[in-house]
Amino acid sequence: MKELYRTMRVIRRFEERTVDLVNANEIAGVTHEYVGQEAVATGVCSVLRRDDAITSTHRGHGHLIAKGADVSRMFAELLGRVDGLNRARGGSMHIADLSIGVLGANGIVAAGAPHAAGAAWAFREAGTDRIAVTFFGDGGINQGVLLETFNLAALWRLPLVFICENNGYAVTLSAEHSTAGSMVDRAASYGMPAEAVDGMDVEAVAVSAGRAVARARAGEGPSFVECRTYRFFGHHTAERTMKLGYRTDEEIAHWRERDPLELAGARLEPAERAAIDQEVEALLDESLAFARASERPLAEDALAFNYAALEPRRGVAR
Amino acid sequence: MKELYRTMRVIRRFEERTVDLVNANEIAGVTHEYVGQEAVATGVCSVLRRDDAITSTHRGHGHLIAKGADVSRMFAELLGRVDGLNRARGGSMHIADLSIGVLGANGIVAAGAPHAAGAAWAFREAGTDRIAVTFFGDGGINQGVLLETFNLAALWRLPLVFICENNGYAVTLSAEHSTAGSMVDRAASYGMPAEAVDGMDVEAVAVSAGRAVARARAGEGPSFVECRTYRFFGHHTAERTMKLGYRTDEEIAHWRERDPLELAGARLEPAERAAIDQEVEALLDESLAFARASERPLAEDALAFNYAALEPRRGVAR
Amino acid sequence: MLRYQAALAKALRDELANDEAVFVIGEDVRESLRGVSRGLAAEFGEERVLDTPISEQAFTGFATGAALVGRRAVIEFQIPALLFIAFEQIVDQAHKLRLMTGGQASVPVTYLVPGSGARLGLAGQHSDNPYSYFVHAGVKTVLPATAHDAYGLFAAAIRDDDPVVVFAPAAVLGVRDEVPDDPYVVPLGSGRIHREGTDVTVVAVGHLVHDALALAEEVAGEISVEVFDPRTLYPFDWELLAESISRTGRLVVYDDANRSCGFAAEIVATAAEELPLVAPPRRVTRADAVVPFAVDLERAVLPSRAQLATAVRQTLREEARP
Amino acid sequence: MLRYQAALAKALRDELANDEAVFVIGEDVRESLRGVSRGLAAEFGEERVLDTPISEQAFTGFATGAALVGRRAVIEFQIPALLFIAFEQIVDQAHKLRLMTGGQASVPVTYLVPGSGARLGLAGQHSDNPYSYFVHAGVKTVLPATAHDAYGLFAAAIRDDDPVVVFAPAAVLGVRDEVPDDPYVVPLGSGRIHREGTDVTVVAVGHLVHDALALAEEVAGEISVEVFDPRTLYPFDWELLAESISRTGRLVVYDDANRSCGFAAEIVATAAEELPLVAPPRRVTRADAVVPFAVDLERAVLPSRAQLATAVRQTLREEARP
Ligand SMILES: Cc1ncc(C[n+]2csc(CCOP(=O)(O)OP(=O)(O)O)c2C)c(N)n1
Ligand SMILES: Cc1ncc(C[n+]2csc(CCOP(=O)(O)OP(=O)(O)O)c2C)c(N)n1
Ligand SMILES: [Mg+2]
Ligand SMILES: [Mg+2]
Repeated sequence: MKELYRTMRVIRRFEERTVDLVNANEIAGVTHEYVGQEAVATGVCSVLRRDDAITSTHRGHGHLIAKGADVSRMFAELLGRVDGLNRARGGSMHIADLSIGVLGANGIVAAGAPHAAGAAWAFREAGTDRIAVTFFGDGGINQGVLLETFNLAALWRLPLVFICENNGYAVTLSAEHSTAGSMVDRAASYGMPAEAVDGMDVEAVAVSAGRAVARARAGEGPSFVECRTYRFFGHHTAERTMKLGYRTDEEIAHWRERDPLELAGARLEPAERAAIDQEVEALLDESLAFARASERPLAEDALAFNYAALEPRRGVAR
Repeated sequence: MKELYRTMRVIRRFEERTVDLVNANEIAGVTHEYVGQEAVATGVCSVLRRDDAITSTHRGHGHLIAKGADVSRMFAELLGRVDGLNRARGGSMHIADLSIGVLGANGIVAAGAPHAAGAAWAFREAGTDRIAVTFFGDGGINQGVLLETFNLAALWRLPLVFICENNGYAVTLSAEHSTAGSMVDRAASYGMPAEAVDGMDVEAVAVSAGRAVARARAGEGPSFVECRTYRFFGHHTAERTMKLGYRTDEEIAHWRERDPLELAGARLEPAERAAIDQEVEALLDESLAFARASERPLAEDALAFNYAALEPRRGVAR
Repeated sequence: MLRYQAALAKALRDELANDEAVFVIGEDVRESLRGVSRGLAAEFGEERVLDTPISEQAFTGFATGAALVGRRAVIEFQIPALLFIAFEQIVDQAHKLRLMTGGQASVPVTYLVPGSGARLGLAGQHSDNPYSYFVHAGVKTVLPATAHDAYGLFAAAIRDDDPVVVFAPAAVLGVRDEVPDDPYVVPLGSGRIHREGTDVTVVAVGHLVHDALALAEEVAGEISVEVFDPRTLYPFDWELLAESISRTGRLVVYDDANRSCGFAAEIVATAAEELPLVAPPRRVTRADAVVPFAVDLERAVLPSRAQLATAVRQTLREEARP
Repeated sequence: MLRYQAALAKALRDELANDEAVFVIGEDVRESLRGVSRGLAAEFGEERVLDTPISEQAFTGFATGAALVGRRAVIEFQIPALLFIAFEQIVDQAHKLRLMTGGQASVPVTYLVPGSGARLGLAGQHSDNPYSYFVHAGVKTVLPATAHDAYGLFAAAIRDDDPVVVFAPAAVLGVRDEVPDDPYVVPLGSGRIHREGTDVTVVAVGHLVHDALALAEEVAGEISVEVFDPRTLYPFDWELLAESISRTGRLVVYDDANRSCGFAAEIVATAAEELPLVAPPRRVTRADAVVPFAVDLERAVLPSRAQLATAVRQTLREEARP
């Protein structure tokens, strides 16, 4: 529990600091905050091994932290520095760490699902018991590529777990207005175990995900878990200026009462909790300092990493 | 019943003659025979009105005939003549007759499904009770675009009927090896009525489809019908030379015992049936003669019909 | 004076008012993140402004089907990459249906991409300028550079009976211009000379039109630059370009799309084949590279005014090859 | 002597034997309609030859995922149009992952399209030659013209650590050539001069290489035609073309893809910018048109040897413009 709380706390504070950095123009572009959904990434990744793989989304910071990514290098990535996980080439939407099995965040909804399926298959064919998890949102469940992947995974009994983070909205469209039938039924119709779980309760998530992971590891095929959760802030950092009216203050307040950090924090001794909070703050201070000290990449290297090798490289005179 | 048998007989003999024409090189390219599946198109279209819309597939001749297309102009299309339904621009895979609501055959599996959904929506918004039907195969049920269309149709309660022609195979891959779970469950999970029916029995198909069409027309939303059927010949006319081993002779013989024309023909008086057969032969003789007498299009018109209007048309000196 | 984005919004509103067949479909179009469809659901009814699930293939095909039976669809794609997901439904279905049905089918669908190109920090999957793919397919493709043209070309696209892709570059969404109150169209296929010149024709695309104008001003004492804005990439206004080149004899194309087989390649190729150039033409384009996240890296792969200046000077120094 | 198709099959077999990481995935690849993977499931096991449902987006992404964790995938696409469905997964995912991850990801996937282009009577959706889209995206793109090169380039593509699209034109699948028994590769990015000449360089693509050679033979008494086969469209062998043009000074590109923003546009554009041409270059390409069904109509939109002859003669009559 301490470990789970600690991870959630790192995610929460990482995101809050990230928003500050975006607002201060230290981070370019936009980021999609994970605040409110910490229990999902944390619960799921708590039952994974380092050598298992995940695919993440546009809202990916939480997944990376929970899978064990180095937050110093995450900050460095967001700040566009050479020590970033992606050497400043990816930024928030593409942040990845293949060394710990994070095959990629993704700017395209649900596009990572088949990658996880392919990795899961490769793990099994190699004779290992490694498994893969793919994260996606309630919006993602209406993407063709995901639905096709349900079929491939079930047909080939892949060691794969589908985690749907149902935070109620795809940008402004509510899950109700986007999804016919129930998500659990939809997944179950492919013949895989499917269930919904309270996505604000990290332990509940860990239990559900744990069952799914155990099945996958035992060669019993894929499973689907819908985690019911909520994002406390806008779709992305730019939404603040947009004044959109798709959610009521009451609804937000209602979900904030079930803040996953408060639910988990209440299960700790106050002193224990305070100590963790303090330790996390120190970690983030240090990480951010590391990131800020890291160099910016050189413009002359802008073409690096496009290819493993490309011969001949360019036009005649270029 | 006479009418149903007659339509099936037209389809059967149209297809048999078409194969001869392909083998004689009078028809270019390949065609996908509908032989064995006649009861599906016939049963479904028998409960449609002329002003309802359908989208068809690569295996589309039967759908067109059942929807009421002029077989003379169909033959003319396949022979590449100006009196063809598509003025010789489409051929077998794109044959269409918008005047009777055939929005298109399609060379791409399941790609017509969202077209039918859009048409169904437009019909409803116009305040009419016209409906749309989309045909697709067992292979099509694993295409993302179709699964997305299930969701749109159910979500928006479109007056749309999904007809899955499960003939057991997508080219060489059996439905068993392509589709996890049951097709009916998959469709039903979107919250629409879904059922399977004997696709060799034209009356059974008409009853199931009739229920679905009535629901759509009454504003009760989409339905799904899986028609269990079989194609008696290869995937397309070119398969004959390929010697593929994916089906056994026993399996083919087993299904041939349930030939939809024999099942329906047995319900007619022998004399009645013979008269229909004779009449159909005469119709096809005449139609083919019409088609053969039609002119070939002029090469100088090759660029016509690409655009409603395109100004300026081409490069400076061209 | 209207902002470009507001001009798009006005065109959409006017066309919805003008023709009951017109409807809008896309993700979040009721709330309207980009403002192009803001308020339209309230004004015209939710049945003419459809928020869809994240199902690009299906909703793109849905627009085709509605168009086949008499409606006129406007699809808003939230980001350019969504065109890749709907690619088959656009280039292989909507675009081909008229020919394949021998002229029976009409597919009046407009695909609006409000926010194409790079915007500092949006990285690999949100920075594409994918218009050249549609030019290659032969799909009508529009890329207005000013608010005035944005209004007129968007309206023309909606009224056109064929599929038309309209790209609104991210970098010009805020630019203001005079936009008449009364409805008007800018016909598809007509280019525009923003500034006349005698030494060299610069064909600049989208937001780069403004950049080319700035350069023309900068070098005015030294070089007389004609700034040519195609406005419609397909069909392209060859006549107008031929006239321009007959005056200047020199050509530089300034284009923020990938270089290989890009729009600039087409202009330079046709010019080399058919127009009376007195010196080799030049392209200033994006590198053939994925756009990296860090802003210095991003800038390095995008075409720049400095590169344009170099190319212009270079072409002026050169003569036709012997 | 092996047929082109058999050379592809041999390359696939040799690479499966050579490297356990290699696997094949696609529709009907076990029965193998095109013969490229016939017998391989029996030889190497079904777990290395995967028949998939009709789910192009998912199985293309599946290959990416397997590649990310160490496998090497070969995808067979039954028809070229399937690339449109998988477009996002290829140009926006597989292709971009290396850059977006800052070099962490390696995506060795080969996309084989055995039967690209028109084949009399396959009509609008089965006759595309969509390679220029991939060149624009910057994806490595290969188009062998002979059985020898088909073997060597397909093998090189499979061994390459990046995504590579291999187009096998329908019109050459049956053409025979000497193919050595022992494994070899033809390196990506190297062109080939099939016939030397001094008057004009014809860059011919895919099956048109054979057509260009036939024309060169026909006109040999009159004109000395050099026939240049790029073999790899991206990256292109500019060095070799520069050499060729330095000898001939004249260029005609003969390409069976849509004209606008097509591969021929890129060659002509770069040549016009950078190579010492003594006369305007020419393109002979497909029209920007959907391929119609009737064979006379189809022929009318495809590039022809007669058009090539005209273009060659035309370029010889012309001088560099004043
Ligand atoms: C395929 C695709 N369509 C649309 C978008 C634009 N977009 C980015 S995030 C998003 C909403 C995603 O909703 P959901 O899957 O529920 O994830 P959440 O943002 O709620 O975490 C949309 C529409 C995209 N990136 N990819
Ligand atoms: C999206 C797509 N993938 C693959 C193909 C190649 N192909 C043509 S028909 C076919 C099989 C279709 O099977 P099914 O949907 O069951 O229809 P059937 O042929 O049995 O009538 C395939 C794979 C295609 N045309 N479109
Ligand atoms: Mg969501
Ligand atoms: Mg089938």
